[in-house]
Amino acid sequence: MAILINEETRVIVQGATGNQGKFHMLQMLAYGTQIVGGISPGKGGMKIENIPIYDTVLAAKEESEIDAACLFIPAPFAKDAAFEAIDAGIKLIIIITEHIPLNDGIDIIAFARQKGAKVLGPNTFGIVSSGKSKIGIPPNNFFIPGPIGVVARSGTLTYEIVGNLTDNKLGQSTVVGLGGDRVVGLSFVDVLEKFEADEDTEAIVLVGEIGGDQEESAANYIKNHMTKPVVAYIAGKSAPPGKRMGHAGAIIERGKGTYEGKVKALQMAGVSVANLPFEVPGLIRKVL
Amino acid sequence: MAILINEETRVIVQGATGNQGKFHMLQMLAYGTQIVGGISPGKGGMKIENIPIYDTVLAAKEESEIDAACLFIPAPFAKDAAFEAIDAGIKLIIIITEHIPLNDGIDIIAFARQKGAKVLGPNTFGIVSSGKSKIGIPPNNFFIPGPIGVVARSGTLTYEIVGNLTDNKLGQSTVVGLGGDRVVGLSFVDVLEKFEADEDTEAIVLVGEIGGDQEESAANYIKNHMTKPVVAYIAGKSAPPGKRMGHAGAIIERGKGTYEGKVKALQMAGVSVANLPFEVPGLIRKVL
Amino acid sequence: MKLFEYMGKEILSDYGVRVPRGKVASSPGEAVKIASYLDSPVVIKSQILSGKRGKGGGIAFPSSIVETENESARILGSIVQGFIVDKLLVEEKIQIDRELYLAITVDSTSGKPLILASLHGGVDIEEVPDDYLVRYYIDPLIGLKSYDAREIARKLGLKDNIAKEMISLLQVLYKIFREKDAELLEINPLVVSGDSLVAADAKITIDDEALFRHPELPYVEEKTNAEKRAHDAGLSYVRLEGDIAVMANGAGITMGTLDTLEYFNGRPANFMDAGGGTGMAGTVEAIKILLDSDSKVILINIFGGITRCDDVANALVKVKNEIGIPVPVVIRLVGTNEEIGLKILEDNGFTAYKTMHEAAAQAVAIANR
Amino acid sequence: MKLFEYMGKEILSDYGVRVPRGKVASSPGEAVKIASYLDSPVVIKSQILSGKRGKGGGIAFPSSIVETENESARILGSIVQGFIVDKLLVEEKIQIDRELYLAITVDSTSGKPLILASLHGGVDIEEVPDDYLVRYYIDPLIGLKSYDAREIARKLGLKDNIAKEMISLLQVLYKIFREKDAELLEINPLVVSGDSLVAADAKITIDDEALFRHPELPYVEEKTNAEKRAHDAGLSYVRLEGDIAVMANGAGITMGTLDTLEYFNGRPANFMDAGGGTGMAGTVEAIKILLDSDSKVILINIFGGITRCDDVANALVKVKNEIGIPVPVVIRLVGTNEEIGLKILEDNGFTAYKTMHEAAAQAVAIANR
Repeated sequence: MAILINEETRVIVQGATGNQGKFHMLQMLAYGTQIVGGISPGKGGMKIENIPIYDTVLAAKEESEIDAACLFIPAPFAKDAAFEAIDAGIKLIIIITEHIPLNDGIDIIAFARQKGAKVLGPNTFGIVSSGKSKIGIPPNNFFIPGPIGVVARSGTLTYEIVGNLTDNKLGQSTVVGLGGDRVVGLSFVDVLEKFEADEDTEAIVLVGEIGGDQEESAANYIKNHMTKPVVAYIAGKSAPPGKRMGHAGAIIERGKGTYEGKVKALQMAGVSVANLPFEVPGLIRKVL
Repeated sequence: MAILINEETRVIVQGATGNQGKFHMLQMLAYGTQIVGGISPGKGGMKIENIPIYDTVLAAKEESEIDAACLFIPAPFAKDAAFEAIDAGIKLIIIITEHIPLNDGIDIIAFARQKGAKVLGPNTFGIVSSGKSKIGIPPNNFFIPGPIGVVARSGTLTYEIVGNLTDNKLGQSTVVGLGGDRVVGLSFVDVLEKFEADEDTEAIVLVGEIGGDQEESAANYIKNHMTKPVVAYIAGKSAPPGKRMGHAGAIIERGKGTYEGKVKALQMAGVSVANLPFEVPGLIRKVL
Repeated sequence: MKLFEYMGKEILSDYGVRVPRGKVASSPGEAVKIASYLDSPVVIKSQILSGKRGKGGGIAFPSSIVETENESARILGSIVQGFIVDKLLVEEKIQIDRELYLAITVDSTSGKPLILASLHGGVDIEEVPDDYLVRYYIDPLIGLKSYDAREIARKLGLKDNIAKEMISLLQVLYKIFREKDAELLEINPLVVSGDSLVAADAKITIDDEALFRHPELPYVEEKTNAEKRAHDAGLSYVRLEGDIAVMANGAGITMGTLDTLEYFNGRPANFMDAGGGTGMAGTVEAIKILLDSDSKVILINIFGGITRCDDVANALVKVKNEIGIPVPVVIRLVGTNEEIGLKILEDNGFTAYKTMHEAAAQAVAIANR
Repeated sequence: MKLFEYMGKEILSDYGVRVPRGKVASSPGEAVKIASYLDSPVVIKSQILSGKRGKGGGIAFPSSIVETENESARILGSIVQGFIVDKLLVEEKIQIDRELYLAITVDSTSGKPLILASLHGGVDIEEVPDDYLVRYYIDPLIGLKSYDAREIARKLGLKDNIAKEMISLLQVLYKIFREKDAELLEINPLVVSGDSLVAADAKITIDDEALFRHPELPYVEEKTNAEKRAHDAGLSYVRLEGDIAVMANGAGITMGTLDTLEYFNGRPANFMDAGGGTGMAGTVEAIKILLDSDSKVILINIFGGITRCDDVANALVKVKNEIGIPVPVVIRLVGTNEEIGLKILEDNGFTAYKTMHEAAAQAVAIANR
């Protein structure tokens, strides 16, 4: 088991002939992901290492069922591509693209909700069910199968923590990136719910950051609904208010979304909060 | 029993202080309909015969549950009012208003589908569950309770036929007006399905007219899914092609929606089709 | 409201759709001027609210200025498909590599805008086999997005530049369709001309119910005088070919009344729906319009709901007293305020029937006398 | 991108929102000219990208032309809330019957546009008790309809003409919010002036990511030189106050690196996210920007995923060879092409750490030496 994706998940890559899209599509293929097609308007009919390229999502759908779409579409066109995938009935949309306008982001999320699709991102590294399937951009060699679920807002920090876990022989069931934008699809709560229900997950690492109130909601959920132990790390303790730290969401505004508030809420919910990323494996060992 | 509405259905009237709206709201009240409020922007706080008037649908909802909304809103503003009712979570919308622009009509229907609301109309006379509740404009004294379900596209013709039924002591469980516009909410099939499931309905009268393919779809549904007998009357036998007969939908275009096609389809489905409205009660007697 | 081809093309052009260069002319002189200005071979097209103008002699391809003048003179004032031609569209003759078909309309069954497209244009769309016709539904709350357009272009099998042209064109046409409240927007043929798509014809019908929000549109009067009078009075009137003038209250029951007449071998002279809440004044006007049709008998069929029987009776008496009613009137009058209405009729020498079929049979009997 | 008040008001005015008559001035002379033209008592408002200008002496209410000149001269060139004032907005003083608050923003939790409105405006919205604040969420795919506006006006308790004004205003403001890709549109105070609503202030922030589709908007540069250089190179840079220059690859890990420094009592000089796919050239530029900050030590923390370790090593060597690196560099380098990167570093006299906390501790040790 794993959450959201597994070895049977059929994936299309939108923007499959661009540099990034092509590179990562082949990386996913190498990881073992079931790539059933690439979408690239005007390039329909060509092949990339035996992966058929289609002009439209519906064209791909004529030849295969599709469970998930992974977007490497330049920001100005990402909304159209996301709508295309959602409208075609695809239920999991992973939007790697950064710098999507906020209005486009909220439209995508609203349309996805209307059609019952789940969205990771925008601005996510993707999702990995270790040893089974990877949709997104993390390097292939970081992940080992195991009982730890990881859910995070940002990429490299997650690799850092997953790397620490792997070095300590703590494998991961699924690693989920929610995305760094101010408005994203799935929330910590949505993913925690799935980890709680997943029989292969025994403990969860939550990698949060300053800004917004997702971590606070997660704390509330953990307190009231979770039986599995959760360890957290929150980035941005040292960030001054009013300064946006790279991510559109990572900003302390009007006293909201502070490090202290998040940590306090999590601790009150029984979550062990690591001071530094490298402390995470130790805390996990304690709660397992 | 009855379909769609009964004595417990709580109704608001949108456009309650206009001439038509006020008159028919009081008629409904007199019929026994549970009118919980009228909506009239800017008139919130006043009362009409003890019915409270509200500025907005949400204001009414703060004081009562609402099951259905009946619109007497002038055509240019009807879309906004219908959206308001649908957005407020009301699940049955009865749009009496005529002459609503087609684009507004299709938007209303699409929004209702998205939110899981049912729409009768635009341009419907409404719906009557005899002796229980009336939402719309038919005169109060035409209907008597009984085992006949009636579903129709147009108003006065329905009164004519219901009058004939009543004169022949054939009472009606529910009489439903779908609306005369080119695009309307519920279809014959939607309503037939409910009559088939309604234990108080023993036979159904379908009052159709030329144009569109609703009657053909109904015939198909009757053939494959209905056990109860259906009698039909179709108006417009004498109408020449290309001429719109009052209703926006009542037009034979490009050889489609003809009288002959509809009658043939219905007869193939085992429906008795009356040549003239006054023949309906006799045909019903035969199948009961 | 149907728009003339030249009006439709003006709208298309305003939105950036490619149409042949051209202008409208009301005289042979103007046509010649336009042809000279265009400085290219031209087409002359009669501007009438009907298709199939070619077969009716309403389109010409003059090969010289003299021929332009002669052909214009021939077509102007002539009758094409039953319409008198008073305007011509003179436009450049474009290179035609292929003729496509493209239309946007509303599908009643799904309640959605529907795109119809085919590589086989130029003919009546009814003649195109279903296999060659792409049908694509649009969610009206989302609109036609570029991915929809890409999918339509793909289904048509278009490639490269023509595919790109089609993708842009579809988005613009959908925008026009919605912004102008069109019921139908049809381009047939849509011409592949080199690397471009050109709208060689344009048939746009605007939703009558939405005209109030389009003061920017030209007004095209298609109604007869009687239809116009009826429309202004809130009535719905269609002229037919028989000799029994008919009025009823409601579209369905009016159709039913006509059907009943035909059932008894009568021939209705018109469809007249005197509506739900027409009132006295409207009913008076309705009866006056019926009188103008020179029928042998008038049949009034009222099942009063909103309509009050006394209003109808009073209207009839009023017309009788004001201008007289030279033909027999057969009335069926039941419903709201029935007794009062019947009393008024009786006092003024009219008799009324209880049922629709009795009244219809009587009207037919009088007409066939 | 924050817009100056006068720019915001220009947009509002373009959409038909009522704002006080006025113009922007860059000199006392211009201010006097505008005041004379307005021919009414005026307000002079410093144009800076910050609120609370009143407290900082950035707003004046001159009672004569001479005072207008003097006050303009005083404010221009002065420092208000940390900003040098180089522009004034001179506008008519309007009648103030009541001050409301109105804002549109995006709520991250629900992912929806959010209207905030209060009868208690004029103060910082944080000070308004929750009971006096109306919050109303909008479905972005449907937009703000007039019934939404009616509901907001009702919740505010507005009546009659002011309710009507509010209902129109809300629809226009939402249109602006979406069409201009605003992140925040705040009017505080929104003034009830007789029977009208007047936007007495305007705070509009445009979504940076959407600027590419708004060539019509003025450009307001708010970044420092270093921030601008970083932005142009695709980097994300924020100046902080410490003495340890930091670079990492990814927003989260960069924050984590700063936190780790502070954990060891170090003081980071900046936030520098050298991104995911920045490449050699971007990394070179990042290091150069770090060098310009006069820090005591540079900490580079790379966990290579998309980022290749050899690229980072090569970039460092390139900068060293080109312009020299006068301060110690502490590097942590793991991930993609790690061995190649480490070899390059070794060959050029750098040593690298395996873990982030070791590297951070070492950087702090050097800075605190």
